[in-house]
Amino acid sequence: MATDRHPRDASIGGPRRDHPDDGCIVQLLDEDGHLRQEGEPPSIPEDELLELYEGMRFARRFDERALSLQRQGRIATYAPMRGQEAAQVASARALADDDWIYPTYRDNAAKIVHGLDPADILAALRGHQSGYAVPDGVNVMPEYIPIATQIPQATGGAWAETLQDPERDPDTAYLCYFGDGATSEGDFHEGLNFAGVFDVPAVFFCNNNQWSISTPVERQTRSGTLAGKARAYGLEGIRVDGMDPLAVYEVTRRAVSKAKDPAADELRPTMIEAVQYRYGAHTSSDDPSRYRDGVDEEWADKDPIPRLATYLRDRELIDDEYEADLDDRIDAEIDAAVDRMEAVETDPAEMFDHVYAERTPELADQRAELERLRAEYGDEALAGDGQ
Amino acid sequence: MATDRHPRDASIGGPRRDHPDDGCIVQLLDEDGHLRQEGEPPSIPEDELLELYEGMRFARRFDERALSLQRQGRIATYAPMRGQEAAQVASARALADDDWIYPTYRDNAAKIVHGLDPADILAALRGHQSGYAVPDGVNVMPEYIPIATQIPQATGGAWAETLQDPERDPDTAYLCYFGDGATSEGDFHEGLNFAGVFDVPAVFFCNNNQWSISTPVERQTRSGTLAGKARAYGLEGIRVDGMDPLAVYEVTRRAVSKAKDPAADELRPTMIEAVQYRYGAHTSSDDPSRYRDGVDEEWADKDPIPRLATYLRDRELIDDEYEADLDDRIDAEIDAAVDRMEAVETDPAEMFDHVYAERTPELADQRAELERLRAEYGDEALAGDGQ
Amino acid sequence: MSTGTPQASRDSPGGEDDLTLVEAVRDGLAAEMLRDDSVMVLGEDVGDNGGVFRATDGLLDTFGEERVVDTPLAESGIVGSAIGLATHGMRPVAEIQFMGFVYPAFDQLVSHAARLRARSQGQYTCPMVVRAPYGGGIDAPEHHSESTEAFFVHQPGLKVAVPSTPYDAKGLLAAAIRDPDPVVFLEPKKIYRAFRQPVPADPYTVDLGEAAVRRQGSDVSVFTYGAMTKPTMVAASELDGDIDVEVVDLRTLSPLDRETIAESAKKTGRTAVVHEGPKTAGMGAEVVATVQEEALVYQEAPVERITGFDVPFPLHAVEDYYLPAAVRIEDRIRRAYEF
Amino acid sequence: MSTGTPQASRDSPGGEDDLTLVEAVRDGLAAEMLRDDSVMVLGEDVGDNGGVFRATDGLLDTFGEERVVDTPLAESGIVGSAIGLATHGMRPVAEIQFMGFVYPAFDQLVSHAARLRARSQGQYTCPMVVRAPYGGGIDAPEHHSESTEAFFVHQPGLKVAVPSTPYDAKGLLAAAIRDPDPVVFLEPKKIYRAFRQPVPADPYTVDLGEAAVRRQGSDVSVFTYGAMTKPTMVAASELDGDIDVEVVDLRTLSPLDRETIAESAKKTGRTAVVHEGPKTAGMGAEVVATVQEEALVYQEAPVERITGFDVPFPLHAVEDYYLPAAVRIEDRIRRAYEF
Ligand SMILES: Cc1ncc(C[n+]2csc(CCOP(=O)(O)OP(=O)(O)O)c2C)c(N)n1
Ligand SMILES: Cc1ncc(C[n+]2csc(CCOP(=O)(O)OP(=O)(O)O)c2C)c(N)n1
Ligand SMILES: [Mg+2]
Ligand SMILES: [Mg+2]
Repeated sequence: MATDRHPRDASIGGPRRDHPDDGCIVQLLDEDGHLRQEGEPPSIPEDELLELYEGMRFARRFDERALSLQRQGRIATYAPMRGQEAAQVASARALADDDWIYPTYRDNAAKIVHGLDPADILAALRGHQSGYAVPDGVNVMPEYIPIATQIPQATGGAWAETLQDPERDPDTAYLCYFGDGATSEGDFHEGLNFAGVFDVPAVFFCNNNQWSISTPVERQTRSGTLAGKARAYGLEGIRVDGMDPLAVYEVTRRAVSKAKDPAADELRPTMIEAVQYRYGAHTSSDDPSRYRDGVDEEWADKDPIPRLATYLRDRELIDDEYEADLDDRIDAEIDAAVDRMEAVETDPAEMFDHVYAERTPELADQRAELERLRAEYGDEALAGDGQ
Repeated sequence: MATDRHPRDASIGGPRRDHPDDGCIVQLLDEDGHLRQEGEPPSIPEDELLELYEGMRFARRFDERALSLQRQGRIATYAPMRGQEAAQVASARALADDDWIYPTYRDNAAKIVHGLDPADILAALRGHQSGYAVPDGVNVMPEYIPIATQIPQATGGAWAETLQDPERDPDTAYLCYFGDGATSEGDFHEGLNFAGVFDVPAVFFCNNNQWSISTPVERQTRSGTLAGKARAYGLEGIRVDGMDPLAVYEVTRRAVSKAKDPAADELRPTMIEAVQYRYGAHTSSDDPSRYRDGVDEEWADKDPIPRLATYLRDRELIDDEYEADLDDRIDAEIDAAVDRMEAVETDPAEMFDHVYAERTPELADQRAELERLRAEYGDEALAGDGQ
Repeated sequence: MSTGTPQASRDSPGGEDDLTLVEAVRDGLAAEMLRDDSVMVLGEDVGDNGGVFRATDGLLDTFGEERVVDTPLAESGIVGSAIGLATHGMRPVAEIQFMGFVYPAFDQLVSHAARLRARSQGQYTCPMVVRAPYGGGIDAPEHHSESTEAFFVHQPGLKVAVPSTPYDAKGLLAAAIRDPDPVVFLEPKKIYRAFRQPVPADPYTVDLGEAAVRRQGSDVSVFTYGAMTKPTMVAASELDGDIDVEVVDLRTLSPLDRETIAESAKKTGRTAVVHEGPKTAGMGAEVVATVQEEALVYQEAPVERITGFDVPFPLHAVEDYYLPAAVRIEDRIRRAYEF
Repeated sequence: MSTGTPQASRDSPGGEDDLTLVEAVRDGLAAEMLRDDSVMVLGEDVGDNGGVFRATDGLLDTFGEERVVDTPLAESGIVGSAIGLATHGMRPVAEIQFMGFVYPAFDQLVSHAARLRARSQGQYTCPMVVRAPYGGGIDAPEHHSESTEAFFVHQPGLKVAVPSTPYDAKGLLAAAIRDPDPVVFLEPKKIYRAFRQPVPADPYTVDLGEAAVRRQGSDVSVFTYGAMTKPTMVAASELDGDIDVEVVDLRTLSPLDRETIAESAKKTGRTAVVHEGPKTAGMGAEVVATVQEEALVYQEAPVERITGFDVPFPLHAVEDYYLPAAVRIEDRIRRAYEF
């Protein structure tokens, strides 16, 4: 793999250094959108490069639209991903369709790339449970909000893969997303430790966006890096410039392929720390001015979208006309998703539908009670503004 | 400090290697009881050497007596420490009286060295809650049975030390014991991470006795060593031959002194992995023949007591007469403790005494109910064999 | 430890200000931190950010980094280290960002905080508070609307308090902080800013373990707490003239004020209990059991349990149907009355 | 997945053997593992050691390391990875060594196992079992005598079963394993080896959600489960001739068999509930609430709650005083009868 491992320079950020190789971070595309080592272009096909670019552009636009839907009261709390598009899109594109992802509330671009309908994401944000009902054939778990809880579950999912046919290498990998803050939770520790012990085909993908709400990663831990924590489980930890889509793509592909078919002396799981920055607020309820002064220029300069745009323009893969057409396509797609979202309705009685496979007598009674109340008093009285 | 760091040889045991310095283990006394580097005697005063020896001899005898009390039905489940005496006694002796220990069910020798009355320990094993009521001035927390839960608490205790007078270095350190199995729990991770972030005067002392009940440490984690896990928190991790009392003593002293007064570039907390072996069963309810074939000779050869005995005999600090006298003193002390234990009684109504500082009306009613039942039916009927 | 330089937490010493519930929480924290240097606040984003609901707003500036501590994202670490702090001289007030995120700390709370006094026969104690916003009704994301107070009420050794007014929020919180035992302090976030009430600037306490009769009535007694107090009061006024409803705000769920419950139940003979948590084995069951143990012979109707349904809290499009609404409460009060 | 080579889990196919409760658990595990290749067992010391109570004895030899897995010492890891296994085609049976050590996994159980079906609207399901020995009475160390089933009963989406006989242990466990939803399966360790009962060698199920009337009676109904069934039966016989006691073994606590409770309560008009967990907000409160909701007009006496006290489980010297003893049960049955 054509990566350029170079000692971390301060501009890449991240906490203080203490392991010998902590300074290494994989970067292919520099901040101006040029390959760090000309003459060694990464082996990514052109159509894939365009997919990466379109995925990131879609993500950024989705984010903007979602924030404005939130301001209009059409969806509730939204966690923006601006600045983090490369990490999400390139990691998800590095997967095969059959691979699984375990996303968080912030990984909407990854979910979309891996097959989720943006309308479903928006519907869930609008409060409709059906938005979490991932369609058949789309290998995405419903997003995880309790921090780090997805990690042992992703380990378990990946483990199931190896148990169902112990004779051969699994052909499905499990990619688990989580943030820098999540690395402090006990579930991170237990999940990665199990992954090592049972050698499961999992990739633990840490979106280190430098912040856990208002808490900078430097206050999260005294570890030299987050990737370094992987060694506590005997696992390979690797740091990548999370705002470099080419590097993220390559590093993730390698990790996924190792998960499915490791060399004799390798364990399957990898932890990837994708170093990046959250340009926006933690969520639409957050006011970052309380704890930071805007976005440092050094991070602003790393914006993944202009970087890949430059790379593609230099190679004449895109031009102004392409960009304008792409804008239109994206807007049309999001408009349609918003329309579909607004058509979604939830019958309140649905809350009794999937508690158990078979409704218990008690739940049947409670459901009947709700239906009686609705019939007797009307929905407005039960759930109107008077509440 | 006169330690001899040498590459791990297979005979020292421990899981596979992956960090550059994982192979290092501190050992002063070799398995024959000779200093590894003659000419460089450790700076441990003679009376301290004798205290170490007597502490270990007491521990071994206490263990034997406790097991026999258990077999006689005079105490309940007992977790023996045979083979682990050096780690417990030498680490506890490395503390000042004001330092705190957070022990587990297995750390009875450490508790005794740090001031707990053996009779209290036995009383608790006999089912009397008063055995957990550590006397004033003895800085020992009641033993922890839920694995690893003491770790964040020890961090908190140590943290309190620094908060009460933020201006100066704390003069009290907190030593937290736990086993190899405990390193897999989330509380280990969260406790050590907090300790690093808040730089608290704590020493995390892992008694790696190779087993967590029937699970060997190799199945607990793929980490190269347990001490290596400390780095995930930016902390120093150090491996010591836990069956070498001199090395344990020196390593612990250094960690304690760093906790109280670190150098400018040091963090206060340390994790010590004391590599040792549990010669006996996990507890008196356990049957190790189900999962292992006796004790390997390599571990049997490391028995800390003959090692220190040789060292002391070589220096003419002890002789046969001393040993015989010591036996008598220990037996007398344990006999007395057993007598005191057998005099302990618990009034059943005491269970209502310390639930809250002030008894709630509901608890007053429940207590009265118990007292009424006792008066009406007698203790035999309520709690006799018919139960 | 000495008491810090006395310095009013607000501008009107001796007077009172109109505060919202969340402002009263903040005010109560500030007041207790001023009174006692050993009181400290720790949790996720409680410092610069002032807490996601601003309940700790400004405390960092006033009391400094040692006493207002942003922690790593780890609830067992927060509660576990708070226990260590509490056993060693501090009075920690730990914030859990939302009640739905207290579960990683469940072990530390039920296995240790709750038992340290008993297991050490009074030698070690655990004077700490765990604060958490709880409950639904604010269009929050999944896992942000939990109301599982029954878990904590079931654990001996813990106390559980739930204010429903700004005045009580400050006073109960002060009592919780001064209490020598661990208290789970649940804040009804739906009414964090719903209304204001005069709150004295000086410190005061509202005793733990005492319910408050919010409305006298002779026909039906309704027991409730927290955010459900409001729709219950609405239901009571709606029924005014028709049914004379007594509303009892339990305020402390553990220890429960059985005496006030019994008195009211004996007086009216008809009772109901309202809470947002799931019905089965919830707080309502304990109230029913209390009523029938203390007042069965006075009971003229079954105790109505008006509660959240036994389903995972749904996403917010239909959360209003999950939560007991005033009309649902009225309906069931009428049923109790007409039984 | 295909079904493994059919091979009897015991020597008497078609017949039956006298088994203890813990042997029946083992037999049930073996039978289900034979029936369905996706059933696997994981937990601490379940392999070579066969579990600290030998409930998984011999399974490793029969089913191999892939299906009988010794895990690292980490309960959230065990339950969390079991959820992942369950959502991806396996039927994991996770052992928690003692109920007192389930709390580190509480978050995974209540936030995820319980809700996966609802949150994904049936798209993902979580067919798993968490087994744990529970309860006091065996002179165990601290934290080894927990009986906090109410925590799990309060959580929608979980089921909770507690056998009191070897026959039920095997049958309920089989039903739990085959159930499409997560089941907390609590084993009364006090009676793990207390008596034997004929248990069919062939697989069978005892349906979840159905109580069993263990003794017919007309004067007082007593509801209980698990290890408390025995002292309750003793109390009933002691009172024989004097008071005619009906004993109902609830067997499944969630979903609760409200119908059987109501029927029995209506028949006798006088009821009691017996369990070892603490009283306040315990399972007893739910039974009281059920009785009074379904049968208040038949009630001639308050439902007696005969339970563990609201104190941390004491060390074993006095545990017999904590646990409801037959004579204490008799005393309160008499009180219900004489009310
Ligand atoms: C167990 C738990 N504790 C607290 C929270 C509240 N919370 C939501 S997001 C967040 C910060 C997460 O930071 P990080 O893991 O870095 O992910 P990011 O939001 O930056 O993507 C917190 C504390 C939660 N959701 N779950
Ligand atoms: C949270 C928790 N889970 C399980 C247990 C049951 N248990 C008691 S001791 C033990 C093994 C502990 O191993 P280790 O940490 O190595 O300590 P050792 O007993 O070897 O000293 C287990 C699993 C427990 N006490 N607490
Ligand atoms: Mg982050
Ligand atoms: Mg061990």
